[in-house]
Amino acid sequence: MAEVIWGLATSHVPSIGAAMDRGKSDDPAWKALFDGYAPARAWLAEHRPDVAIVVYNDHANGIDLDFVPTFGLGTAERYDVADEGFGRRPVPDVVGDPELSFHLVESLVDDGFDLTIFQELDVDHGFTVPLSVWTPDPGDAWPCPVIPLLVNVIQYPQPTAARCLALGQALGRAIRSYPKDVTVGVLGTGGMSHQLAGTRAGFINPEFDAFWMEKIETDPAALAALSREELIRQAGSEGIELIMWLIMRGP
Amino acid sequence: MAEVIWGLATSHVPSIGAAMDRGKSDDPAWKALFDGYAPARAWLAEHRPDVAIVVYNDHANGIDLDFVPTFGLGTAERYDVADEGFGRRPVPDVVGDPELSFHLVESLVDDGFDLTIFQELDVDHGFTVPLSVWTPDPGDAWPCPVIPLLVNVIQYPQPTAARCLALGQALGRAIRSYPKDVTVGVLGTGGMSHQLAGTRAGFINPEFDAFWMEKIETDPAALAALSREELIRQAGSEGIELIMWLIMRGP
Amino acid sequence: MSTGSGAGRRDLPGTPIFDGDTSRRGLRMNKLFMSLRDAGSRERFLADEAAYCQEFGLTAEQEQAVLDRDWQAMIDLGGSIFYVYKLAMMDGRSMQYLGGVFTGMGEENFLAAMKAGGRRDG
Amino acid sequence: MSTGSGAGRRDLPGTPIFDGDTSRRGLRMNKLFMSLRDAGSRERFLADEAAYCQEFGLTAEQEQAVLDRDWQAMIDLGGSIFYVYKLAMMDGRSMQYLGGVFTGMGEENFLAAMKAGGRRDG
Ligand SMILES: [Fe+3]
Ligand SMILES: [Fe+3]
Repeated sequence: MAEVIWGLATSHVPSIGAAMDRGKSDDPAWKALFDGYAPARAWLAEHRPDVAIVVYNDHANGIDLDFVPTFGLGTAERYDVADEGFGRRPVPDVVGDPELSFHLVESLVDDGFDLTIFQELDVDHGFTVPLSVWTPDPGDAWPCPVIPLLVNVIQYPQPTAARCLALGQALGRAIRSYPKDVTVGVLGTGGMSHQLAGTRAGFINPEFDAFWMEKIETDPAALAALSREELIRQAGSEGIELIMWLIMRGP
Repeated sequence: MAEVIWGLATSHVPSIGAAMDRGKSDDPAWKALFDGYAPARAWLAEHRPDVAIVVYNDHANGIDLDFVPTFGLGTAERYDVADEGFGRRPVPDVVGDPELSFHLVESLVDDGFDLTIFQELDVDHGFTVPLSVWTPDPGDAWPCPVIPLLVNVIQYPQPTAARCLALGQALGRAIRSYPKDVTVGVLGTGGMSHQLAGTRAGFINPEFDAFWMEKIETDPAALAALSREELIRQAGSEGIELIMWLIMRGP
Repeated sequence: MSTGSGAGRRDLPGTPIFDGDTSRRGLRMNKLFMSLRDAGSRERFLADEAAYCQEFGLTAEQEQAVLDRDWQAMIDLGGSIFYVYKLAMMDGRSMQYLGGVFTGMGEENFLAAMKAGGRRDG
Repeated sequence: MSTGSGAGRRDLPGTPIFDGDTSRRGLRMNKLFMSLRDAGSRERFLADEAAYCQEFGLTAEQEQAVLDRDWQAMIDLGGSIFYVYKLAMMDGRSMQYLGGVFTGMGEENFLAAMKAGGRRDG
């Protein structure tokens, strides 16, 4: 039986990846951030899973707007790192785990989740930045195979927070019903409060972020009860991507 | 408030459309079929809705297998008729109803259905044959705007029959919560028992078809209880597309 | 029937199951078949079938199956019947012809069986 | 804020909502922006911006917004910020620059506000 050994969440802002790629982690502007990551990185280095799932969203790199899937799951053997318009990040392409993907698809579809299966997918900073946060120096390969779970957070209506938590719980059941004895890590990604456009651009809500950080640990159901409008009001139009943490938190 | 005024289901085998396009409806090989449709057509001509929803599946014409959405909903102003490889059918392109589409998406996503939104979509015989069955001589335009609801029936795992009925029920709620006073017709499509490949190709199960025809009217929950394997065993590997009738039956 | 399909994992004799695994194996080949909807592509394919197969990245086995019009092998190697049918259509073959191949009955007997109300199990 | 966005339908002041309606209006323009990930496309775009806009089927208003680098108009006319940003990147503009435009503060003040911990409501 497979087992979930950790769930973690982090912002995926592209500049974190760019800072690492340019060796600026120790620059004054960046040091505090990377120092903050240090304890988690040390702990993660001791707890390498056999396979990881990254819950993320694409930003106009892997898919366009012809179709907008609420939830997508990759089933490929590998996922190439996308060139987002300024050259691709100097990080390894991603090795997938199709066998676990097929199991997850079957289990989740049987459980009433209407996934879109991706047989081909290029992954962008939403996916690679969390991997870099976890593994600063991957060398030729990431520490283990990784499966992408895509979430629509950019086109309204996004899935509800409640639906995301329910998907996470079903994901936990799906993983635990996998017949192989493997360990699984789940990464939730997405920034905390932020907004990019409108007169409210630059909006940050530290009180809400602190509330979210506490509740994601102690009471995720309280977060799942927030409406889409409330999330946008409290966390900004892009901060709504926090709903992806609830999928990570489900298992 | 919008209102569902009918739900209907029919096979969408491409030869029905071809027979009509070639004026063969009165040929001995086809007459029985079209005579069978006559009462429904007469009734439908008296009950034209303001907008229709066609629940169907694509057959390698509108989408390919790079991604496989469990449920898709179109939000376009128009949907072109696909050229499936032998020239496009001489029938009108389809006018959509984006406003109702947006309402349905919001309502269904809030209700926990993980739709994939299609902003562009060419529709194939799975969509146009049911329209032709309904309206043999559309002239320049189909009788009303039509919204496509796409279902994955060709790649295993298909959505469960229970999930399809639940989607249909949610679709009914979504339609009834639309603030405009419009009438809606829902067409479910897909053949009854049939199988195209394997040593069991040509399989037909008249007993199961009769059972299905009775229960779709009197007891759809009994059909929703059938497993994917049971449906394939009883109706053949392509007959599983009957699950689309359950979405039509839900409202 | 086909050992290559997902059928073996389920108790569905004679019934190829186009599952995730099968779809992955057949992805490039199914893309090739879908491309044949377009007249220009059909022309290019017919002008040099092997080159066209290589352009789409088919495996050697898949390419051979396509060149040989080995319909059963195409299904076994990950073809979806709806996609494989695009190639058959281009060749002027009907679904009933394919049924004759898959069942081993031949087109004529298959058609006769269908006209008589279809085939039954067992 | 923008009357063109879905924001008006919800009580979210200063916050454009990229909803289905907005996405439909912006579809062609967002496709153009996404194409700029590719160096060859950026070259073609820069060689004749108007022709490139027409190739993608932009409306006259959208074309004008792109030619004028009217970032606010692009958002109002259906642009998704993640897509619009592809054009900004090509121009060597940062997200903070765009923030300066959208807020009317200018890049410098916007950056300063972000370094001070971000902006607040009201
Ligand atoms: Fe993001
Ligand atoms: Fe069909």
